[in-house]
Amino acid sequence: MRWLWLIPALPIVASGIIALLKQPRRRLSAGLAIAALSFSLLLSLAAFAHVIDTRALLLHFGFNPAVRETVDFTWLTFGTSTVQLGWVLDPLAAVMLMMVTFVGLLIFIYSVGYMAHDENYTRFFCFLSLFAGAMLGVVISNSLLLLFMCWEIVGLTSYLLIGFWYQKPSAAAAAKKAFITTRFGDVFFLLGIVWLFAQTGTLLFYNQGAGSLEPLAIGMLLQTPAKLGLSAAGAIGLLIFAGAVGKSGQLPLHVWLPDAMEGPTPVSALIHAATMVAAGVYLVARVYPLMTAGVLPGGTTTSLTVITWVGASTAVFAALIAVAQNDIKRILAYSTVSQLGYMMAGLGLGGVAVGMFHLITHAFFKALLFLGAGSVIHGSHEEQDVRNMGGIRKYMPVTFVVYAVGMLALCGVPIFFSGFWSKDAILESAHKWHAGQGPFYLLVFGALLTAFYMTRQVSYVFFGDNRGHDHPHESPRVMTAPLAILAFFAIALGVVGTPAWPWFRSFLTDTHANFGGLDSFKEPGLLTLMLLSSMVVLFGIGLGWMLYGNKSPRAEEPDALEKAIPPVWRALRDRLYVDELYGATIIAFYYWWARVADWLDRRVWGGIVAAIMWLFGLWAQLNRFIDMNFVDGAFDKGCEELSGGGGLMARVQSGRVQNYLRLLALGVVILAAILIWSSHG
Amino acid sequence: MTVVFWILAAVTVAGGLAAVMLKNTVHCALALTTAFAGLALLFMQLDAQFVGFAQILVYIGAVAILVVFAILLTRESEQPEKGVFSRTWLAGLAIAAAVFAVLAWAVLNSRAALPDAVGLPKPAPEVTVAQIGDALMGRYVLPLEILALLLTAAMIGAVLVAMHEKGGRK
Amino acid sequence: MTPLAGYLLVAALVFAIGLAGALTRRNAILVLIGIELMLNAANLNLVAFWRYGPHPEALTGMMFAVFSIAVAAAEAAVGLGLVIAIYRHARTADLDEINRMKG
Amino acid sequence: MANTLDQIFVLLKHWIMGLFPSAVQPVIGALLSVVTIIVVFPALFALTTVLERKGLGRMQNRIGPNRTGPFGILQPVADGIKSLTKEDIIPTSADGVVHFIAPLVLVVAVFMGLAVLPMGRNMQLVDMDAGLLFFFAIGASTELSIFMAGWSSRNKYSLLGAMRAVAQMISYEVPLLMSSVAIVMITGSLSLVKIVEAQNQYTWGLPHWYIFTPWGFAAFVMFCIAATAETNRSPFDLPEGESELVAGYFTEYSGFKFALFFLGEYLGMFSISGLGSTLFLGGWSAPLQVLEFIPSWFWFFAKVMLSIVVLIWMRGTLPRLRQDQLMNFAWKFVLPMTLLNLFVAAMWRFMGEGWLRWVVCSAILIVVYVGAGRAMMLRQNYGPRSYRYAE
Repeated sequence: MRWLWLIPALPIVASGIIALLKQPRRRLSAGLAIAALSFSLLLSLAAFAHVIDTRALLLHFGFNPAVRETVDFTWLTFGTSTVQLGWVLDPLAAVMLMMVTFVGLLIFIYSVGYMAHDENYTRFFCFLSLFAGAMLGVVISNSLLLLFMCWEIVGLTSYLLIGFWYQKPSAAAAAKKAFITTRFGDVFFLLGIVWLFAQTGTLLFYNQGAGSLEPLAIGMLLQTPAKLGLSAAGAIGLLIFAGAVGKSGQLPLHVWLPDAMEGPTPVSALIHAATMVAAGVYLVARVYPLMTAGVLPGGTTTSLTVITWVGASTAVFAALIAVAQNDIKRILAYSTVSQLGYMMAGLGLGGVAVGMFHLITHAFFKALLFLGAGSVIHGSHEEQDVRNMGGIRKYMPVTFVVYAVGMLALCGVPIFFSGFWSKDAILESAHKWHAGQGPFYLLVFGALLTAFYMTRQVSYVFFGDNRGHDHPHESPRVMTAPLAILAFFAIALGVVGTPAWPWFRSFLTDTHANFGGLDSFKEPGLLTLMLLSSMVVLFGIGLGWMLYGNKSPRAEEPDALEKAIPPVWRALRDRLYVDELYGATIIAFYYWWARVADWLDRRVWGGIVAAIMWLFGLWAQLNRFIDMNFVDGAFDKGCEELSGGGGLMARVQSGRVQNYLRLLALGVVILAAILIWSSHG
Repeated sequence: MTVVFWILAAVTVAGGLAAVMLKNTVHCALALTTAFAGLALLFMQLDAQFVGFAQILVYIGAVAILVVFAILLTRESEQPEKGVFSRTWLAGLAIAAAVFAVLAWAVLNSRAALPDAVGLPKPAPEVTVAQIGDALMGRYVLPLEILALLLTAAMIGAVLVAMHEKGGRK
Repeated sequence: MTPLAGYLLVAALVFAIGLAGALTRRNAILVLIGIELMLNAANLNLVAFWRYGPHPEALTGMMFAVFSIAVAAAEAAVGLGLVIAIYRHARTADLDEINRMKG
Repeated sequence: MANTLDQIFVLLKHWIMGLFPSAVQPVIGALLSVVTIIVVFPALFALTTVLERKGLGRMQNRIGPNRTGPFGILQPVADGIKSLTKEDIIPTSADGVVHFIAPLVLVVAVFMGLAVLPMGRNMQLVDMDAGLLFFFAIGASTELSIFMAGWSSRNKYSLLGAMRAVAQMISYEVPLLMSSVAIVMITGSLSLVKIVEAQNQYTWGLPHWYIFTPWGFAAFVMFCIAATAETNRSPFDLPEGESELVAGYFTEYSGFKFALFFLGEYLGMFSISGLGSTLFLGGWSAPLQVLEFIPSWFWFFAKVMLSIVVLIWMRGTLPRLRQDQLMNFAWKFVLPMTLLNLFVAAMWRFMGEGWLRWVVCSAILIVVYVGAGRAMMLRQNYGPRSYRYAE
């Protein structure tokens, strides 16, 4: 696939052109961005089809249907070692390409409507398509370095877009927070990259056996031990995972993601729900061989265990917090965090297929939810607090329907919704996990919470009677159409991942998909598991409905749950004090520093004061007066000295050309003399 | 060493000296043209007709004119009240002398000064303009093109630099 | 003394004179004049070496001289343009007073 | 017979040289040619002054000089005597040295320019390999003398005139060079002798002069314009526009120096028109094959005088340009046209024989000329001036 690079290149070029456009050229810029991305979509379709039919061909001849085509080129050479970049096309990449381009395109179209009133329209689309290009770059890159570059561009665009309304201080702060927090993870990521390069001498993933993810290199990495009883493979895996943690907001670096909701809603949908945060998951999936290095059949490795626990705990943690939020987008943000936790856990427990499947389905229904939320906000005049909404069902029927679909998918309502199948796969693999049942219970609890808070939100927003100030209105067609499409996929996507026909799994794991039919449900424990999860979900929904359904509490009166268990509620509402914790540490540091300064003040200057008092024996007024003069005088003297020194230095730079020329000539003379003497001597 | 050479050398050096020493700037420019002319003749003395003519055409025909234009445009033709030499003229002179000393010493100690060296007068190479043209269009075509580019750039740059600011700032 | 040495000496002298001019004159234009002289001295060297060098038929030195003459023309144009611009800006071409770039 | 007549001067020179020992012969030869030039052209100059004054007189409905000698033929002699005997005034504030040198430099330069012109078969002082280049190099150095004259006489009119003259000469030197480069491209030589020989051949009795080719004709027109400007002749005579600055750069000159300037100017006319006829009108070659029996030097001088007459005629006819018009015309019209002409000449060179190249080249030139001319008319409103009369 020589032309694969076009897929990311097109949007990037488009953004370049848009960057040059004038502000009033709104239609043109939007058109450019959308056109570029739709071309990319077509190309991705082509790539996808290509992968599929090569698989079919290989299967037909009974080979192992592993499709992987790479195109590599040397980027730079220093000494004997070269750094190669390149792109790869394999099922993983193909699926991801499809998802990113498709969801991205829908969201582009959506934002045409959503941003219609913003005067920085062109800038928005410039950033947006730059982001899309970088993200696609991450997806197709076959070299850890290239991936890292695109990864950073993605981070940058995320920063730019979160701070898109930089005139809002909160937005600016959120942007900074996001950037710095993710950077924190990226440091470890970079360390991992460097280490990997040092060990294997290549950053390519796949390169006819010479790549860093291929058995040869992996074996070599396994041999080399690192600290804490880890092999180099494991350590590098963990470092890279740290980058993923930063990017996809896992515990403990999740703090930036909820704040990122300051950005425009399409951005939240595209970047902080569907694609970018998924990049972390994708990264882990991409370097999965590193993670599983040296795993025994049925066993697990340190890295996988870590990933699993981090993922599971994040899932529950975030879900807990989401229960007690009142900002519609914040709820979704926390649910995103928890779903990302699910994906990570899925990766850790059941392998690439499980995690990626949830990633894909989640991308669709979460984008759907966000856009729905956006449409709600848009329709109810920029109102974001769920307690001031309610009864929107009547005003925005379309939005309500699609939102409901999304919500049910997220909760994982059985059979009909894609979320069910993907989450069920995760639960199943968690159940099968040999290294303990802890994650399983966590995840089940998480599912319960998910169902609960989604119900709470929906009933707050759509049921009851309207508590808003003025009547909401349905959003324009250009916004609802993408919603409808997304809704369709939120339902339909489940088909490719049912245990009955695990096409997706086999597609990613390079095995043949055989249509098991209903007998495949007879697998021991599977049915009971599905039953259990459905029970849990229904229980969660029921609970939520019981507490919030069709009631319309006033904004000021305490939440239903708050009445029940106030302390827990407060803790949850304050996001379990994570931010406070982080803040506290830093503030403590500041206090300490202040105390040091204070000490200096007392001892040093105070001592001088005392000395003067003792010397002149004047009374306090005069004393303080002298002291001031004395201190200030000291300061002034010091400043004078400093500036004097600077002036001394600066005198060399007399702006007289002739000085310079003179020095030049002098240098020439000396050089020539030296040359001659050396030649004579 | 022919007499002609010495005469020309004298003319050139005298012109140069005058060019840097005279009080009146315009006189300096005119003396400079003398030096140029002397150099051109020296070139011809070295059987480099073409270079000599080019020298005359470019330096006397263009550069000298440019210089006098610049002088008149900057109204520097009347000498300033506080000497024409800069505050640090002595150091400058010393350095220049040092440079000359080094160069002369180098020349006199190099093989060029020894009678058996390459410096032996040999039959003048017969260089026709056609040959020069061939060389320019053949071996040296790339430098030629680059030069053309450079000259264009220089022209534009000079025009832009010397142009009056539009809209009369300050 | 061989002819070549003679030419080289003359060139050196002219060069030194030019340098002296460039170093000692107040007036920017005269500094430029000095620089022009230095360039010409270099040309003289080139041609002299071409003439008395081992391979006169290979025109190298001559070509070099021609090119350097052309470049010098460009240099003069730009330099004088700059001088005029400076003059327009600082109302003087006296280099002792133009030290706006002092550090 | 015709041959001897043709070569008579050469034979004469050789005969005289024969009288001397062979050691000094080259010196004598050079001396002879120089003396000839120094004698002939001033004589021609004298003739021309009369011609011009009488011709202009006729054009302005008055009888020119007609007192001294028959039809005032001896007028120049009188003028000469007058200027020789007149007092030579140097303004007190003038810069003596420069003021003195300026006319000498001018005259010397112009005379040197004449040295490379082939004035007949084997009749040139030096046949330089780079003759054309030499000519232009020398021509360039006349500008300096003019500047010297204007600046040294400490008179604002002189200075203005000099600056105008220099600016104008520089501006028009470029088209002048460019238009002759076309010839060089075709001939493949900078030597004027070779150029003339290249033109000295006939088909069906008609000569191969370069003016009879599209690019040649265009180049000739450009050359004439540029040459007129180069010699500060009307309509480009702003530098000495009597109505604006008294007499331009030689306002402060009087007596013999003034005469020298006058001489220099006319010699400049001669050399330029000589160059023109050498480059385009086949130098000393006869206009028709049948006329070849007439000696070559006659043809040369005939052509020169013809172009002088044309110059005079133009002076009598055309009004003076304005400075900005002058400059715009040089840089925005003539120069581009010459560059285009170079391109066309190259095309001509590479298209090979046949009628096609005639069509193509002329087409390009005519189209561009008309287009560009119209464009300039519209933008710079050249062309017929509109006069407003006092009612």
